[in-house]
Amino acid sequence: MAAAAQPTSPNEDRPLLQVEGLRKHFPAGSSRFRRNERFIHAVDDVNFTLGRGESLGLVGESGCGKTTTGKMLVRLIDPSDGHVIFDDGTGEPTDIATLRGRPLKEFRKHAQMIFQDPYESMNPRRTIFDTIAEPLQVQDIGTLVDRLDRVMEMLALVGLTPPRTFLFRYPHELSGGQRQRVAIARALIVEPSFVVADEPTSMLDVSVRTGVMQLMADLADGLGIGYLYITHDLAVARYMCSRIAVMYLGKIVEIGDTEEILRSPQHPYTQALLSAVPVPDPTVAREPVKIKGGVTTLINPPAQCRFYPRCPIADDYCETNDHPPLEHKGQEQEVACYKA
Amino acid sequence: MARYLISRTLQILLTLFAFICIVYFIVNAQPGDISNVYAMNPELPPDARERLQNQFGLNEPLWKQFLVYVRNVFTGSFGVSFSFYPRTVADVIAERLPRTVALFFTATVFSFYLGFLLGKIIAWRRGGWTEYATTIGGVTLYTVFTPWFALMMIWLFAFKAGWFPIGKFLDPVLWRDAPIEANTLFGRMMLTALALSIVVFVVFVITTRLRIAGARLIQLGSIVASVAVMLGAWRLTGHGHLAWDIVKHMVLPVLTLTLISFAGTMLLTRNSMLETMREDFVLAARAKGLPEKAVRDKHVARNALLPVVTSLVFSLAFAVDGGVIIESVFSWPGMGQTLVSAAVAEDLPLAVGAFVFVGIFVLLAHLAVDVIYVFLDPRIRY
Amino acid sequence: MAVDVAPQEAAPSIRKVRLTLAMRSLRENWSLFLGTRIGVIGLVIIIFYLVLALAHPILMNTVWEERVYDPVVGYAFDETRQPAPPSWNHLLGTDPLGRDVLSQLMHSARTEFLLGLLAAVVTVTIGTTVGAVAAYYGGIIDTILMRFADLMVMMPGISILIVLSALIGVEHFELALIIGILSGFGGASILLKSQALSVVVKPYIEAARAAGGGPLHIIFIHIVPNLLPLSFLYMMFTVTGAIFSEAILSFLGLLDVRMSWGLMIHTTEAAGYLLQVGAYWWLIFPASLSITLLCTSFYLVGRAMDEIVNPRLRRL
Amino acid sequence: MSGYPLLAVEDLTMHYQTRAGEVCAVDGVSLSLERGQSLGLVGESGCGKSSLALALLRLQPENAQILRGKVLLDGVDLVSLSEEEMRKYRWNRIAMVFQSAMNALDPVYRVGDQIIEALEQHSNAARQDMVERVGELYKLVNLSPNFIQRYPHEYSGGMKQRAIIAMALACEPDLIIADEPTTALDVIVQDHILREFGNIRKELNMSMLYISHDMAVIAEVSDVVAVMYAGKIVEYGTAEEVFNKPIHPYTRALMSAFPSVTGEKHELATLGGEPPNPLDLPTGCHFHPRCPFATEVCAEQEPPTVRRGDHWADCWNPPED
Repeated sequence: MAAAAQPTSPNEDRPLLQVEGLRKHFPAGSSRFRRNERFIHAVDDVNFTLGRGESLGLVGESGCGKTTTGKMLVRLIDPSDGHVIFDDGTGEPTDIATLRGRPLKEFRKHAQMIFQDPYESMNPRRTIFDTIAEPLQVQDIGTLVDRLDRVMEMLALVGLTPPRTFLFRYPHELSGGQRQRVAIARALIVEPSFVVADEPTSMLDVSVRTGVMQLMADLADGLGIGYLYITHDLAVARYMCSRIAVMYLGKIVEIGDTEEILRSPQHPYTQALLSAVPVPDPTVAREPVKIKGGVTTLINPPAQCRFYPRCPIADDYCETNDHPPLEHKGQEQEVACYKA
Repeated sequence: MARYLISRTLQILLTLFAFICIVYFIVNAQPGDISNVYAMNPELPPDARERLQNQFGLNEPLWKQFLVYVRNVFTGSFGVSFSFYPRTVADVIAERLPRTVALFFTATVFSFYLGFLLGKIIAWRRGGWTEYATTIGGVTLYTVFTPWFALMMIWLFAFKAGWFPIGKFLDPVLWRDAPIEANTLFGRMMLTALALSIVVFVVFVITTRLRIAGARLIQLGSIVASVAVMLGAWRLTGHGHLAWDIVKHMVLPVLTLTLISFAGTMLLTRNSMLETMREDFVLAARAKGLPEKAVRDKHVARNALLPVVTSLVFSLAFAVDGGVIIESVFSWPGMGQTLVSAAVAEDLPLAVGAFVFVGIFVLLAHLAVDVIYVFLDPRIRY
Repeated sequence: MAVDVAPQEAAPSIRKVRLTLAMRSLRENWSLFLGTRIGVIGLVIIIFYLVLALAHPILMNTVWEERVYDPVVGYAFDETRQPAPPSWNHLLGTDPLGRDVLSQLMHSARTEFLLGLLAAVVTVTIGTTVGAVAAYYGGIIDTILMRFADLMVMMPGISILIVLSALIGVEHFELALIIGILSGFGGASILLKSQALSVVVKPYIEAARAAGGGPLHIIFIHIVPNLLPLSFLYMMFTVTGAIFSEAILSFLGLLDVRMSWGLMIHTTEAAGYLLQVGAYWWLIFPASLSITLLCTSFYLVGRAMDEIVNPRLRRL
Repeated sequence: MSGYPLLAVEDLTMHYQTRAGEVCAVDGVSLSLERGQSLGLVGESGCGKSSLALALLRLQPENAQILRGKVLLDGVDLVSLSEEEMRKYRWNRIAMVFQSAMNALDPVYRVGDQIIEALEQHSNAARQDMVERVGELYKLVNLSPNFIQRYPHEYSGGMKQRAIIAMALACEPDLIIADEPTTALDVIVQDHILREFGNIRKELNMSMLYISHDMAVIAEVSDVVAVMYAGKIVEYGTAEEVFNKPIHPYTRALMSAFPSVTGEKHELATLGGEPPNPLDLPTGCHFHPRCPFATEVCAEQEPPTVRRGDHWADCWNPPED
């Protein structure tokens, strides 16, 4: 890459990404005639860090704001508030939350995204070559031949061999698993330092899913890429991520080492989420899930704990106080709950 | 609902204003001074020219002319017609607008009904020869050169067969000593038709809501009864034969207009049906054991109706255009014929006035379609 | 950057692959098109008129004598009475002014094609651009463009053309432009925008943004190519509309044109032969049928393309 | 009791006619299901499990055709019934819970009316009784009766799924076919619905054919499991046997490819290759190109059935018992 690596960076121990107070409020039900006062608090004061080469799982139910968070990190959505300090050790640390114009385009070489739906994340009218080479093309990297070579390399890397036979096929001629491999190749062709993967395997069949998961894990190890792995499936997060963060209605309610959280979940929501996962063993009878009702609204939510309306252990204190802050509960585990 | 209607009406008014601006722009953006066309028309006596100049503020600066023009539009004064001098444009339009409304409304209802019915059938029998024949026939009628087609209709049904009069609004011989103005009578006829449709509508709504057995029979009976009452009432007034004369003049234009426009609805219904048939709720309806006819009519057609009504909005302008041509070929003295003859005779005030009213007419039809749509789609709540 | 030898080798080969791919998809669509039947009927009619249009200048330069067969100023000296019924010299007879009807018909066919094509290209260029831009940017740009489109759609097209042509002299070229602009900013942009909207929400647009693609890249590389099938389809309907409008206007005698199918009927009407359908059929039928057939054929081709382009209408 | 199993499918074969060629979606499937039992049908997308479900109700799309085989419900062959007679079986005897509840309700009618519509088809009860019945059903699936008079778009995803289940229960069918009913739902909602559905089913002693791609869900809801691959049932047995002692390599691959949240973190096995192209199925055993145990004979001849009691699988190289 063009930017010369500083031999001795003063920020050597800085994490790759430091997310501080990240928020996104969408206006709800806009109207042309009235001023808008209702907002969906899709992401509300989210803080976490992502180390170089580390993979962090962002887990939660649909609509909890995990995808919005991910898209803000690669600036597909502009944050309403907060900072995202990016430092890959090769340049000055920058706050990407407010980047615009050229620096933003430059930043896009360092951050990529893999999307959930392998069927819709590729333009059906462009060949695999065009799709994978697009980041190089728009960033104006290399000649056509260079790009061709790079694309072939990437195809081989993601296990689509022989690469030549895939170059000029259209997405519809590929299966879901193959397409997701193409998406991975496309994301990695600019050698990014981190990748947001938005449920990359949830639409794949079980028999090809593990292959794609394996590939992503191997590439992360081999290339030292940091992942933000978004998923609703705790089991997948367990295999892909060393740390996980559980989100509920725009807030992180628990974050920490994966095995530690799975072994002893502290937040009642994490506990419910874990106990709701079906077990592939007909002889096991799971405990019933304790929490009640469905997900409540995100429109101008009250200051109290977001989980309060569904919480099985909440009391008056939870009702009258603000949403609890994240506090250390275990070695590596932080929980946002007064009662845990 | 009320709020939706108000906001929609405001939007329509705004559109109307923009429309009027565009008309003004068109009239003024041409080479040469428009005031000359208005004021120097040789058919105009000098005193009328004087009045016209004052009314349009032709001696004033441009922005004032525009304001005067807008005021004139909203007060309905478009000046004096050259070709109908000394009648005012407003007067001519007031006489002719109802005739167009009647023609257009009847034809739209017929063509929509016919189109929807046929579209439903050809969608259900996709691929057969019926479908190809109906599609090609429909498309041909839809894209036929309208004046020629109208002419053929006249030639066939009026000229050769002699079933209908050749054109015009009424038979002058019959009306020579008529005790009543044609327009007054026509107004009454329209009122009767309105009353009739309200009665039938109410009966339909009540019988469907109550879910009583034999609803079909009651509906049919009520239609027959109210038509009979209406005919009897007209007989008693003694103007029955005059009304019949107008009706006879109306049949051929309505028929022609229906034939040239039904295919639009038909083809759209077909596509919309084919798309709806893939929905899961159609499969669910079949799984529930519903007979095919119920699946088609209650679920597929009902949902397919929504996009058809939406695009009715698009086709309204088209239908009005068709009406313009049909009117002028049949010499039906409505807005369309007025527009064409004014344009040919370079009667500018009348042409602009007629055009503005045609525009307003389309806008109001839009509003009506919007209201209907709210009733059809429960997902829309305002 | 130094240009080395390799790109010159690779570039043509990539281009060749792309060409092959394009040909393949064209062939696939062609076979689908042949399967629709109604499209084939339309295409045959279009080709027929295309041949007529192309044959006219050839005939005028070889067999047909100009002072007899010129569609506008010619005169059939060999006929004693005008309009003359069809004969060997004048296959479709002559008009009330002694001009050869077949020559007029063929000459007009060319004008109609040019008019339709120009109007359609203008429409689709405007419609595709407006649609893509409105869908991509959204917000205030979208609102303004779409309100304007609503306004255009509500305009009764023929009526506005009638008023316009009464006010200013309109010829074929201007007419094509006006029709193109009216329907381009109106129906075409609404339709193409709604299609573009379904493209804009696709993840591959986000993927292109994540790759660093700017608005121009996304609009012209991703959105517009996905609109082209629909644009092409809409072109067919615009051709129908343009030919139809021209015919109506010249039938009413409102256009400043020297010859067209509509004008042929206008001439017939002016001379008072319009209701003598049986006796003077050659004055009425050739032009009217040509208008109808050509309009219908383009419309049928459009319908057939709709069956191919719209995945929800595809057969299983 | 007639002595027949409630549902017996014998050698059912269904083909699709597509432009690209003929697809054999259901290939000689035989199954049987006792009253009150629940059968889990597991397989990946495109393996033909949904086609099989539709074929049971004879609701296959126009381009599909049942070539041979029988669907016996209480001994009556549904395949040979006339369309008119078949209608009486639909919903009344076999009801279905659809994959996408979001789209299975007609958006322009109130949900209550859509349930009544199903009741009207199969009974002559007074309207008032039907309205009451809808109220009972709503109570059964834990939906507020206020929602009876509302339109589908006013329901949330989980509520729609409950409404669909209420609709399926309306005529008290003998068999409910549930085609991935919770796939689109979040785990907590899925858990609630699976539990309630299970309880109601046991209470009313209904049979169920549960279709899913999720081994874990299948393990939770079914007594008997059938594994489908490329249009064929490759393994069949009680849930415990299939999960504890799987025979077919495909079943085994599926199990070890499944990540779990509980217990030790085991290494995930990766199954090579891609699901087969239905237009161009491999010869012999359809699974052989992806099978780690494949031998020459697998590519040439259809595999024999290996029986271990009621548990069987089609395989040339089954593991030692």
